[in-house]
Amino acid sequence: MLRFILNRLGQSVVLMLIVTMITFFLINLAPGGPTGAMRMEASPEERQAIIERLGLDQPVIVRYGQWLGDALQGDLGTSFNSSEPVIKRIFDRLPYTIELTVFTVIFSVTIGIIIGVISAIKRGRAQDHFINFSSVIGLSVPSFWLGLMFILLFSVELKWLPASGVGPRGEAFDLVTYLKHIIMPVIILSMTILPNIVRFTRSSMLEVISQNYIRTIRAKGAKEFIVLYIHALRNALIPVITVIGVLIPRLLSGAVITETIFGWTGIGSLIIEAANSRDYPLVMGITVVITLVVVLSNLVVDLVYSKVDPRVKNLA
Amino acid sequence: METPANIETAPEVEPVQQRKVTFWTSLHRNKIAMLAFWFLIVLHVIVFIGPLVWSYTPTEMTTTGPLANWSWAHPFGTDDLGRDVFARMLHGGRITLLVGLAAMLFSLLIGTIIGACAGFFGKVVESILMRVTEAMMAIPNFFFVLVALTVLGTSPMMVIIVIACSGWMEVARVVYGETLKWKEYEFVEAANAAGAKPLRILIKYIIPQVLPSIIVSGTLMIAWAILTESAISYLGLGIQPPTPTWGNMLQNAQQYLWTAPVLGILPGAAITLIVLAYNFLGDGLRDALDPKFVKK
Amino acid sequence: MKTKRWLFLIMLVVTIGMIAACGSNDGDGGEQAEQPSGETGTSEPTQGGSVSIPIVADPTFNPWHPSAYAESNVINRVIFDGLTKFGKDGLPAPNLAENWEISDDGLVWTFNLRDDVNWHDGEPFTAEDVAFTFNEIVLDPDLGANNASHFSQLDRVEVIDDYTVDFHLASPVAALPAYLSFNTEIIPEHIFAGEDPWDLTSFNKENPVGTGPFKLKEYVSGQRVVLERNDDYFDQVAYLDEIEYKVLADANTHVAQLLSGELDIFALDDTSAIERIENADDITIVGRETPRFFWLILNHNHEEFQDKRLSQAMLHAIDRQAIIDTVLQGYGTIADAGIAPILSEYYTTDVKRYDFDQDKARELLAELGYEDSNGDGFVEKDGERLTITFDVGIQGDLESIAQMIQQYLIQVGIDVQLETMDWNSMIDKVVIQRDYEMTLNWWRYPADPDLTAYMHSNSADGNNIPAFSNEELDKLLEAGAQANSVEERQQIYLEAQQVMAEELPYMFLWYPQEVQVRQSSLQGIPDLAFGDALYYTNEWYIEQ
Amino acid sequence: MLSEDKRQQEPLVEVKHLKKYFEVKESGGVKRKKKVIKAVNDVSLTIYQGETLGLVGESGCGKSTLGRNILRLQEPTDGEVIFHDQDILTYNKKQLRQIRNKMQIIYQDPFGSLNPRFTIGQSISEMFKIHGLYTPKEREERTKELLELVGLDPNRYHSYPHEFSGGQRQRVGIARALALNPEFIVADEPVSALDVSVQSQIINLLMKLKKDFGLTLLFIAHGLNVVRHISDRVGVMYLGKLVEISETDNIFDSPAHPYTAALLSTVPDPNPEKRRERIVLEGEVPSPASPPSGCSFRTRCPLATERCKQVVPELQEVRSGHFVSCHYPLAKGQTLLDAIKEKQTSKV
Amino acid sequence: MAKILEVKNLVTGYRGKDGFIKAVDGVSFDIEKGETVCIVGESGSGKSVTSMSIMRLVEYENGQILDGEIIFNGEDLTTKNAEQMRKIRGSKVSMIFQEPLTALNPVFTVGKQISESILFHQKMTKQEALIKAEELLSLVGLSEPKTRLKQYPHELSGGMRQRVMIAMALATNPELLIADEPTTALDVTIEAQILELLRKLREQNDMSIMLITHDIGVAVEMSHRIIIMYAGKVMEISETSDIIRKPYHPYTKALLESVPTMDGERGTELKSIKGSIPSLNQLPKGCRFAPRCPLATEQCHSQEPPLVAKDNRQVACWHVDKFINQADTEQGREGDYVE
Repeated sequence: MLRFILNRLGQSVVLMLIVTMITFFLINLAPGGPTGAMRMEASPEERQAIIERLGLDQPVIVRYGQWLGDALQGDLGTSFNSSEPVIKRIFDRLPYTIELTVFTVIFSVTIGIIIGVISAIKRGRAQDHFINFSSVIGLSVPSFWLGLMFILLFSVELKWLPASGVGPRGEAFDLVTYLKHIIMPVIILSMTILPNIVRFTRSSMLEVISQNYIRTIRAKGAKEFIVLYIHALRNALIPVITVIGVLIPRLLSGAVITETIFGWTGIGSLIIEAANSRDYPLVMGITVVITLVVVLSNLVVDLVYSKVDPRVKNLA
Repeated sequence: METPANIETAPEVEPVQQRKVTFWTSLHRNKIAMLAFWFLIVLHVIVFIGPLVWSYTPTEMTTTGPLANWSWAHPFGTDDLGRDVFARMLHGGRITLLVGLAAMLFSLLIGTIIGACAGFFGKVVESILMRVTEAMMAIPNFFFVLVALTVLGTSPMMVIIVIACSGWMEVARVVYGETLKWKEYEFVEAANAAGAKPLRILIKYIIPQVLPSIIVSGTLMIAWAILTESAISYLGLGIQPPTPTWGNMLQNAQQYLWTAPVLGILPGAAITLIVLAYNFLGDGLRDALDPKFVKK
Repeated sequence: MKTKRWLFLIMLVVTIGMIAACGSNDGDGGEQAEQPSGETGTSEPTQGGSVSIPIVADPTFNPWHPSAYAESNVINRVIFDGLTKFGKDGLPAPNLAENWEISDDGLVWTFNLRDDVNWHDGEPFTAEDVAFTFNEIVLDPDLGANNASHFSQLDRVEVIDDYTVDFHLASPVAALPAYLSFNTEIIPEHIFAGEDPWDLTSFNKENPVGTGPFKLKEYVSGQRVVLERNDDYFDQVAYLDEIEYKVLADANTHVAQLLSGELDIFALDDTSAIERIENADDITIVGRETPRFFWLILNHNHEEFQDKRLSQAMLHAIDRQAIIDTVLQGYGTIADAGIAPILSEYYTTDVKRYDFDQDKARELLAELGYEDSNGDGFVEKDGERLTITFDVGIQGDLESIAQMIQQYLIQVGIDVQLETMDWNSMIDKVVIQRDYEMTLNWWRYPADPDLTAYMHSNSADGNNIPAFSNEELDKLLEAGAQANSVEERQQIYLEAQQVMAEELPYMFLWYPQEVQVRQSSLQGIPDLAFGDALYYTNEWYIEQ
Repeated sequence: MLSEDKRQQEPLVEVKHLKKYFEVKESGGVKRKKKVIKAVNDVSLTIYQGETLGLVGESGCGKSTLGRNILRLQEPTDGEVIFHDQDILTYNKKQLRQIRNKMQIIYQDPFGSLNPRFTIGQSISEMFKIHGLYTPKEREERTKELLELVGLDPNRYHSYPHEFSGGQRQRVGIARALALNPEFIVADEPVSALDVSVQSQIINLLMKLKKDFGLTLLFIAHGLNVVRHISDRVGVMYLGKLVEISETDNIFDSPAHPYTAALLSTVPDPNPEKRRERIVLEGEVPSPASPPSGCSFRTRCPLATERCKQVVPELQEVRSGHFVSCHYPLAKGQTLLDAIKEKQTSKV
Repeated sequence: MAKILEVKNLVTGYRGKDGFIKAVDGVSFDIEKGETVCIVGESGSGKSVTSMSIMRLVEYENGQILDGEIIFNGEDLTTKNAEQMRKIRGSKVSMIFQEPLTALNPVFTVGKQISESILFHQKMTKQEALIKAEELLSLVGLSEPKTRLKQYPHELSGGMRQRVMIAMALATNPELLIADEPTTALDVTIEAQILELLRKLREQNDMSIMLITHDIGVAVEMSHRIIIMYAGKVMEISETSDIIRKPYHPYTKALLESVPTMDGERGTELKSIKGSIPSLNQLPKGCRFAPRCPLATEQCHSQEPPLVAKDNRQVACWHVDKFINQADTEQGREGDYVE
């Protein structure tokens, strides 16, 4: 088990190295500079002072070396924009994104599986067609557009839900208010993965239903309920787990938009700020952390998978 | 007794019905996919011919003034700067579709080459290419697009390249998987046994088998590229005005959601419809190719 | 739109008439553009309540920090104090400095400081703090502090006694008190001494110590900043319990939350939603003058753009009023020179004006030799089309304005190629590289008519982005900076404005008004732009 | 008699100590442990000019792998394959391509062995194209001749594989293998996927072509009856090893290896008159990833002793032309049942 | 002997795009208590569909019994509702399938799957069911049954899996065991083991076996009677010994002769049947074997021969008499030679 995890993490290091190289050279070779040095009124001397202060007068390759050296020691540098450690800035925001995505995953997986199973069982009937059609629509509607419409309807017209923000935290935390804040972002973010889960569950279920062992179970005289919900579903859900792993990067992509629409101050809105203000250390830091999140969540998915599917050798 | 020759020349009782139902007949049976197909044809014709016919240009400020309502002269009214929305929809559609098509073609090209080479040549080539693919997949593509466009600028060409560069991995994986699968087929080995060179095997034996999957990926890619373009436009990072695209029209319109909702509804609906059509077509093609297709 | 403007004017007249007649306000929301709601509120100010203000990003609690932008300014000017502040009459008013005097040669300014000011941590405020702020931070070239360029003529600040400082200048700067009121807050020496002022995150990001009417209570990155009343404030203690700044990046959200009552006051950047807000019951919209002007420039480093007639032709070609009406919803005044109406002492319309007259524009172009000889709709000279690349950064309304300008210029035959780019790239290309032909932007400046930084030929590698050079204007600007009395300066700047309008260092477009929106229950707001009203948060209160 | 003749025949292919090891990653993908599977484990055999050598064994015994490695369609791990006095394992890729026309392969799966996007004409004439033979017109003519030769209507030149039945497709596969006039053909279970009623057609065709063209055939199959029918000599494989090889009649009438004997006894035969004494082997074939020590068959062998556990038996000639790798080969005429009884009595 | 199963004029179809495709078209036969009956046929002959129809499993796979009766122990299964049928399946009639890997649920242990099939039909605790399962596993000859119970199908070899399948089928002492090509996917040596096991179990448990196979050799070794099917029709039903000695149908004969035997002359041309098996949606008119039959006449091409009794067997051929006579006089001549 431990060896497997270490092994996977080892592979991830290589992967992360490629990712950081791509990102670092991409952002550093582009025109423009950190916003601090890019104020319109700043004099050339002021600009120079800031550039030197930030060490941007050195060649890119040297800076990458330095960055990598620091990063390997766990130091992701200091944000240009706020002079705070990048780690702090990210961890200020990351919980919100995790909160949002975890809720979304829970919501999408539960709802998605239920709908997908219904669709598969009612194959070819009206319910199935409706679900199929809806999920393609779900895939096709731009989520930002839908988000705006939601705000327009539920916040502006009906005034049921707050248009944005994460709601009060700490002492002022209040569950009802919190749920009111999170419900629209979760639904909108779900639109980016829910249709996939529905479609995948459906096809997985259909695939399983056509398997020989389902015939065997029927031949043994099992009730149809047991056939579908004990035997078929159990098998059908195994591939769904891997799909969740695949969908995580997509979910994080969707989070950028969702967080922007709903003022959900997570990592998604931070990357926009970081990219816009050319906060190189912050961009790099977010890239590293996000990639790590993806890698780790895939690892978790694999571990879960190996627990659920006996065909995968149990991790000793 | 019959001679061997006339036994075999005598018509066989049957040619085994091996999925003789081809691609097109199967697609034809899928009503939604066909509807989507024709809708797309019509839409593309309108969008590519329309601007040649329609009298207004998308950037000129008409004398009608801003935010005018529906009229014969301006079937969709005018926008905040008094420009003809119909003309903008036509031109915007053209750009949007071009971006979608070009990004799709470009990412298919990258994805196919990388996937096919990794799958076919194996070994070091495979390791390197698939590691890069995995690395790219681990970056949520929107993060990549966002950072890349922020720093590289937003000319249409750049938008196309960046979208393509962020989306080829899925294609590469599909092609890689398919290549691995087909590589094991005996007809490929037979070609090898006949002494065919690797490149010939790849191009004549493997790529043609993978092509249907590529086509399916292609249709779904367009849908994805259009959505991505409009999403980055929503964040103000897409193709910039004055060039209209449905995405930046929508972005511009969100300020007017309350006062002139039609400005937002039109491009939003257009994007949704076209993405929907491409998705339905892609699904149809996929089902036509393999009724038991499970992935995605 | 036309009718709307008429309605607006009628309303304005009626409202002013009513105020004049009864001296009271019926509290009707909507378009009470110049209605001085603050002073004439019907109720007495009461203690308590909280106000919500949107900011678009996380702030830095240090006014000099290179990363402190607009979102920080609106907080810092509440937490901290400058020597002066923006007066309700538009002139610099006393703040930490009770009064000031200038030496005859104009090179030494003496400020007498209040002796009853304590920092939020209880330490007394003294002249050392002032000297430290300027000598160690503003004047340190390695730090690149914000707005340091305003003090390029400052040699040093000398402590005379605990409550007196002298500012020693290299050359006279009449605008010094105005500069000192513009994001120039004093920070505590007892905390910063010996520290790297930019890396001191315990102050800059966590626990700022100021002298202002409110002090920091809570800061949650990406969420909000909550300030609480400073009961030890040297001036009148504030009525409000708290001011909450919400971090909300999206302008649409600001509007939505304003409408839902979650936000109380801010300056509306995006005027397109104004109609919607007008329809709401409890929201007041007011237009406020600000020391800002929008401009279009041609790069004077390019020889073909140096002839003023080209600029004049362009100004004639552009229907500025139409743009104001369309994009700014009418909240703006056509600009003739750089000095905005808010500087009422100096503002004048008695200069050369450029009406929307495209025939005139074509004439001027023809004078320059640009004529449409091949009938393609574009003008040529020596067979070469007049093609101008138009670089615009993406910010606020600039894109929309640029698109309209492009269309107007195309109408007179100038082939304008609009290139929009993100702000950062624009700064790099236009401001740093000076690699542009035409661009569009605005200046916001301290409340003083001294525009040396923007137009003087000495500033050509600074904020004189068009690289304009005119000896006459240079001389006038120098004289204005050295003149000591308002009367003297009025005369000089009148003349300067005439030169500006004639020579067009910038193609002046308009002076935008700030569209201030707020809940009608919020009272005590002085008739100032939102940013300036923040100097008076101690006077704000919620009507019960 | 027959064996004497064979002896004097020219060897066409000589396989010496051929080994093919696969490294396999454990399935499941989570815990990757590499295992070495010895699919072909030190096999030596000779194929004489003009003969049909049958190769039998249960699934996973390495017979197909052996066939492919002889043709170098897979790269053998070790060993020699002498073809026309040259070790083709030392050939570079170009040389290899050039001798491809002399050695060909026929596949089991008539569905998978034809490019679904080529017409059958293209599939066959592709062979000429690859070697740059003939003009396009000649190619078509030659292809049509080949189609006729294998009993297909040449007019179906432009038909696609899916338009044919399994048997017909197998004929196309045979035509393709014949196109370049090979000397040596590996037929890898060519009839296993076919229905019985079609199977015999293909067997007949193969026998006829072999005779007409003087081909040398390595016929791989698991159907013992088919192998017996078509082969001149037969080799038996078990777990990557060649355990017995001899003339067909020797193998079938008096098998020397206990495995062969047991195998033969269990074949269901519709001929009720010749019911043999059935010996059902116990257990299953061990995984080639962890073969037993000593003789690989010992775990299931009714005759196995301690010696079998310790010593790997070598392939040795027990009778003229009859090679067996067993410590206790059956004598001529001795049945396995006899041997078992003998063993039991000797123990007692 | 009493008849345990009687199939009368069974017609089963699968839904195609233009209505039903009849995979089994008017099949009648019976099985007696304690008897092993083999259905032999090539692909597409309808032998599997017949078994699936008896189990009424076709309905779950896009098929339907269109006509006929399936009388099991005197009750017509075609009239049973789903719940009644469920109670019969796996308790009185059990079935084992061809691919033992895919026929077992990969995510449940062997123990769970066997005990489950007991619990579907008998009231007992899970513990008791597991004990019973263990007994069953040793009954089918699996070593270490206790360990096996906790294993998953993929951890077993092909032969072991098939034994598990058999154990599962035997869980409730069925009266009839339907084995659908139980050894096709297995190697010869394992096939022999499984066949041996089936034989043993039939004797021990006194059940009837309906064995479906394409290998006539297996059929001969295992069965009392053989049913020869071709393209959805029964061609011939006969005692095994009779059919081997003397087939009454040209197809049976051809089938027997096209297989090389273990003791025949080697290297000779095999007798073979020309052409190939018709697909179900392109069936010839008349006798389905007619296009490949050397005896076919005009009548064969136009009219379908009924299955008629003849000398203690049943044959569907217009020319039985002629065929028998011919066969008597000269062995093999009428066989059709291809190349």
